[in-house]
Amino acid sequence: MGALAFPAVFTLPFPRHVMIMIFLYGALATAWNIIAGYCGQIALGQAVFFGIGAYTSSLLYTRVGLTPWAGMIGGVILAVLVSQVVGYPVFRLRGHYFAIATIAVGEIVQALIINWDAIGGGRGVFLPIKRPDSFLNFQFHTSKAYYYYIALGLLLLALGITRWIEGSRRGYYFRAIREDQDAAAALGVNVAREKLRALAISAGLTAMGGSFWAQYLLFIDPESVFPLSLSILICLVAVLGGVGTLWGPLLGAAVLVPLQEGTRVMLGGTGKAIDLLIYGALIIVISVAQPGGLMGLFGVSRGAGSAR
Amino acid sequence: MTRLLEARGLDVLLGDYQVLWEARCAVAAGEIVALLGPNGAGKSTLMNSLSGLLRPRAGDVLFDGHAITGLPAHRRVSQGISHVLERRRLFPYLTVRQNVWLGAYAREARADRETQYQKMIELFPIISARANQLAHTLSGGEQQMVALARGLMSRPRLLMIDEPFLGLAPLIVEQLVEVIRRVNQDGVTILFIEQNVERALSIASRGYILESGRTILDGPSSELLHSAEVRRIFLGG
Amino acid sequence: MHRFATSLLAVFLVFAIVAAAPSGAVAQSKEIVIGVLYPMTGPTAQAGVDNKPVIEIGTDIANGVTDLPFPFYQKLKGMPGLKGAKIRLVFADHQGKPELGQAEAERLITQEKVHAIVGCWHSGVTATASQVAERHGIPFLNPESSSPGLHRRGLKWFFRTSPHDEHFTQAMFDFFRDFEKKRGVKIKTAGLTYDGTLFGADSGKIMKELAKKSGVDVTLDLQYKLQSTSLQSEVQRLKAANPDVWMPTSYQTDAILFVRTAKELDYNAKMVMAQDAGHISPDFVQAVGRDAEGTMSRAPFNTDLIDKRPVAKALNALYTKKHGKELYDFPARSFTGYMTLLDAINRAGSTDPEQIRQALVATNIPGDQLIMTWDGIKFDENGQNTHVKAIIIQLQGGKFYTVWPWDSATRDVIYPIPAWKDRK
Amino acid sequence: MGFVYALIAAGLSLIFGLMEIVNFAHGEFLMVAMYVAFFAWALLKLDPLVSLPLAALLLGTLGFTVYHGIIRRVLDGPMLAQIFATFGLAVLLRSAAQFLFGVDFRTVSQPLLAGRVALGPVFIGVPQLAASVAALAAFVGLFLFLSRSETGLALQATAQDRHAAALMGIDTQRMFALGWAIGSACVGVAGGLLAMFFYIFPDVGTPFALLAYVTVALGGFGNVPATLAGGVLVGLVEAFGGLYLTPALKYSAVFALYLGVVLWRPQGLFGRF
Amino acid sequence: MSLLSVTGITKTFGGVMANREISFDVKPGELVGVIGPNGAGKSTLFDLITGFQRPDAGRVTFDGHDVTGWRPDRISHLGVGRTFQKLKPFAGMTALENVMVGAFQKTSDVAEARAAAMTALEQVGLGERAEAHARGLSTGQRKRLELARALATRPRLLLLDEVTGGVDQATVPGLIRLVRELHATGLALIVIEHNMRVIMEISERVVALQLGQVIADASPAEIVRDRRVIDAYLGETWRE
Repeated sequence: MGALAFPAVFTLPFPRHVMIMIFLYGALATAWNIIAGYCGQIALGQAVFFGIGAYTSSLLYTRVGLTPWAGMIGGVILAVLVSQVVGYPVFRLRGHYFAIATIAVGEIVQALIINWDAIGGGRGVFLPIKRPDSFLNFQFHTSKAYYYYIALGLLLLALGITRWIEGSRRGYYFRAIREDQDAAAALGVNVAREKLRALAISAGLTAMGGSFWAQYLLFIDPESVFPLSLSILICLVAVLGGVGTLWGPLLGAAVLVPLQEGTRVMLGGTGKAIDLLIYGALIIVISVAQPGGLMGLFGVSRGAGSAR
Repeated sequence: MTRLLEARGLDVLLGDYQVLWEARCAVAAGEIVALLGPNGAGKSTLMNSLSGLLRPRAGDVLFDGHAITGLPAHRRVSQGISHVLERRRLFPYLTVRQNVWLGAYAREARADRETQYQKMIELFPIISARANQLAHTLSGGEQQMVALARGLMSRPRLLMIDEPFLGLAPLIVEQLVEVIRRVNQDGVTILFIEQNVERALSIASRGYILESGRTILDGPSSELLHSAEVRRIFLGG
Repeated sequence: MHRFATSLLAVFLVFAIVAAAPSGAVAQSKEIVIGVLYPMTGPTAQAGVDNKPVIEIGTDIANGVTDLPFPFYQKLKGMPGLKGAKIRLVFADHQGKPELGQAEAERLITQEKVHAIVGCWHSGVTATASQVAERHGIPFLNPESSSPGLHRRGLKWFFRTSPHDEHFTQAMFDFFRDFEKKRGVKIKTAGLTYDGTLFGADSGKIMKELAKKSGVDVTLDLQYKLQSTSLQSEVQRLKAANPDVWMPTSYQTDAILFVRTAKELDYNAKMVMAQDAGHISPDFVQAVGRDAEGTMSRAPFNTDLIDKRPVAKALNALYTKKHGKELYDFPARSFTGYMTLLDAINRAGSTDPEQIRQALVATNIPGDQLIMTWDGIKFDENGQNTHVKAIIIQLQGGKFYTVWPWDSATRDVIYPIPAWKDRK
Repeated sequence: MGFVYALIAAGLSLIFGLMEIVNFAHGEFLMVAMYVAFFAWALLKLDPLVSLPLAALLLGTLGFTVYHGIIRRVLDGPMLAQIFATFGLAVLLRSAAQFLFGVDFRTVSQPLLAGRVALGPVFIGVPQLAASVAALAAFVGLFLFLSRSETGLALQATAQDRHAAALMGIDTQRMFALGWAIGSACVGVAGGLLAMFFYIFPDVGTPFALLAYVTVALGGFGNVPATLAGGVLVGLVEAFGGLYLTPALKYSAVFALYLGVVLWRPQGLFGRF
Repeated sequence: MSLLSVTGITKTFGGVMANREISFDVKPGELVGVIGPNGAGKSTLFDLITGFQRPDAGRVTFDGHDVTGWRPDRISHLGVGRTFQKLKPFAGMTALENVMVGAFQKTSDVAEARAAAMTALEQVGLGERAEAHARGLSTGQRKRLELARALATRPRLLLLDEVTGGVDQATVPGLIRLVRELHATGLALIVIEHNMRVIMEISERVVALQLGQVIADASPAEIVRDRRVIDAYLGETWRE
């Protein structure tokens, strides 16, 4: 496995950082793929779960002293709970009404967090640096390799869950719902319940990504972990690679993250936004030329067309 | 008898699915012709290919001797083909008057718009009675009349009507039949789709019968009316 | 699938090779490499775009290309401590995003092999980027972020030359007290407006704490959303509460909209005391300068001091020539921080991080050599400059003038601010 | 503000009604319009109010170009590809603006109209009032165009039944392009009006676009007159939310209103499907 | 004891009465045909029985349970399967996967579901196309696919909406044979069909609808002689 050996070959932190970002965004997009790609529900509020994950583990760590690993699990639980409470009414909507409703939920949650003084409000949370490196504290300052492997683990977990879903009854139900809700219901699929389950899985994985992020950056605030732009970026990564396929979201991350980092590194210091100019143009070109996502280039096509 | 419209060898796909196989039909100027066949036989698909809403994968459509196979729908209107879709398909949130008025949107038809509109009011008094009502508030029969008027506004040479009597009460059906005859007498050739065999053949002079995407039978109404084959197709036994 | 996996691996590898290669030449001992990390794109890109030229001027001074004829700067000419080593700058863009700040800091340190980092303007980005520097043991000089929490994280490698919001806010209340004495007016109630960012929320919090200490009653406490599409209701509420002083904390966007809305809704604040940022940016002054007449702000620097301070005047000439703009608060702070770093490197006589750090700790720059009105630069154990001094400035006739402390003042305070109907 | 929101949203609604595409670059169109107004003022000394036709024209051209250059090519693609394409366009326009105009905040100072009027205890700024009136007028104009003119009727017809419209002799492709042009022109007018009192910079469109999506969905996608109601409602909730809640939550109030409405009526207030 | 009993159900869409006080029963193992011209309300009737629409009035009882207003999936679990007039294949999934969705109602084991689905596919004669994507199948094959999907849920009552509509002439006899075979296994069926020949051939009883009302409920032999039915379909001269 090339991915495992990568840190040994590339000892510089920056390529490792890019790989970590690829893994993280790959995992987030894979999580989104479960609800959107397989289950066909185009939710644009993933940042809510990401933020919940980040805040739960961070607050449990700074206030209670709980290891971020346990906090991560706490975040997953909370995110799943929130996903069920929010999902239940919102899943009644279809199409653009649904997508906009998820955006609305995301914006409301972000505003509430900003105004919630007890958890720092707009000031966010600083996580204290603890030395030496400790697995328990989820902090590694001497080498990025640890973060690398944790992110890789997260990605593999997301891919594994997706793989498992693909191969189980659940996956068949999800895809049936994406293709035709009525036909699925006629075959005895409890559409509302399955959608909630898909969202729960997606939310849980996304929350883990949030906890990882908080430990990686050691600083979180509502602007950086709850923004709409994150929800949209997650969606873009998956769509770019190809939704409804196991590897598509990862491929999207593997292309988009280096592209973003690369153009910024090479052109970003000019203050002229040339990097974003190229980035925007590329997105348009890809969506016109390869509307089913880059996976189409490999002859793998999944019915993105039916995810309407 | 000159052939106003002729279609031959039409293979038509809807999405990935083939619906017509070498379908054909021909209409002479001045005729009333019925397209018959059970549900799903491909009647509407055939008509949509004639009006240009669908592009056949193979085959030709000729109008007045010219090939129009590749022409988009809006250009065929200018040539004199009018098509009233199944279930009327009025613009639901436009008024009756606006609906009818739009029937003469094509450049060629605009000059005579006012006179043609007056003619339509004569033919369908309902139009002036309901002129400012939104189309979706009309009853089925009223909608069908407005749809016919809209279709006639472009002063077509060929009027194609998809299931004009669908879901209508017998009294309304009779009125409509009367109108269709009058329109025909005014020189408009008519092709229509109908499920009720006898009703269809009592209006039409000839009929085509489609089954499972193929034209399997055609002939004068009197012949078809007593055909055992027709009975087999529609009633079984 | 196999073909796919192979291709994916290929993409990774090609990328990794590209990313691993340092973009510049390999660092030589004769070169001092400094990473400059600012927002160059995004909503606050102006800060980075305006700071870049002043950093370049500072570099030119040290590299002997440009002359600033004052002892402190002469001393740095040609970096004698390192026997004429040349300074090379590496600029990076963080777009105002903490995660990019972290990534770029990491890249600067490990790939560009910078010996020190200057940045990042946004407090949130400074927070993450400085942690990276801490991990790698690279000096991080922060010339401008004002979030008070930043220097309290127990970082060894973090140095801040600028005052932070507590200093600044304290100055406001000190001013109120002085002003009450001087003019015999009462400033008893305050109305606060601030946005939900780290900067806004911090400022709001400190203002409330200090108001309590100083016996000022906060009668209106409004947090609003960054980049609001309308601020009508906010201004209506200010108008209804009508506090003795309105104390806004805003970025440029909302600051501009606040003034315009206040004008439209005829809100006549008697006194406006802003927390820097948006309210003193050139955009703000250019856009609504006349309408914002009488707006006061805390600041570490003001353009009218340029004429009072020869150092500032000389630098301003260079800056205007290079960038076509007058020197103002952001580049002034950026320059001060940057030169402090260069001074430390020069004294360290080495690019070794630990030696630079020790030199920074020992920094003691006298106030008269600065373009700022501070008492000088000297760091405490947290890396915070203790010799800072904030000034209070006021917009008069479309320009900011220093009005406090009284001894630095170039103009007298306008109070109360004339009502809209009485203007012009 | 409600009327301005409504006008911004009207363009979005029109485009959606025609071809069920949500233009995620709508906010950037608004930004471009504001720059048009600004440069007309800065270079030609034209007040935004005077340069409105110019803004409308240029934006209309932009919309037309975007339709033919991009949208037509993804029209038959999956919904996600459409979102993706317009999102890319948003990034492109925003960064192009920064590339060309820089990041400075621009404002049109000393507009033709200034001051305020008192309506009882409430003051309204004259520019805002003028913007509202002009937005309302533009809206009425749009409405009249759609319901009275031949082309407007053809547009409506295309939106309501694309196939039936084609059978009237209406070139639906042309109508789509026209829809983009007109929808964008609406944003052009709205941008020109906003420029009278709002600051201008490359990222200015985003918060407005977000409100526009909510406005459109609130009224019901594709129903242009209902967008007006949606816009006014959003404006009111924003204003009263700001007055009686903490202002930080006033947009949350708008979003909550949207959620409440669509959960009660999944097709929006006046949705037609 | 009837398996399904429909009592006085009425459904109105925007002023149009699609179903008007429809009542009829289906006994276990019975095969009932439903006929009527386009727009007579046949598909609405199916939607009301299977829970896709909620009746304005009236009751639907299946196997002793009052299922009026139940969700479709619950009704499916009780043993009511259906196909749709407007075909609703899971286009992006293979034929086998389509049918497995149905089979999962009785098992959560993938291998078991696959086996059951394969059996159902073979039953409808689609065994060879198991791995083909549903969007690549012909209309007739998709009809069979929907049938197999419904069969895989092991229903006790199967509602077939237009079995032969739009299907290649050549495949009609095969479909008829299939329906007969299913009936022979003891399954109760309600079949909407336009092809009168087919309906007469297979039905034990025929319910005729017109304009939302039941106009006849009798044996096929009686139906072809029913004046109102002939009027509705062929016209008066066909009366014998």
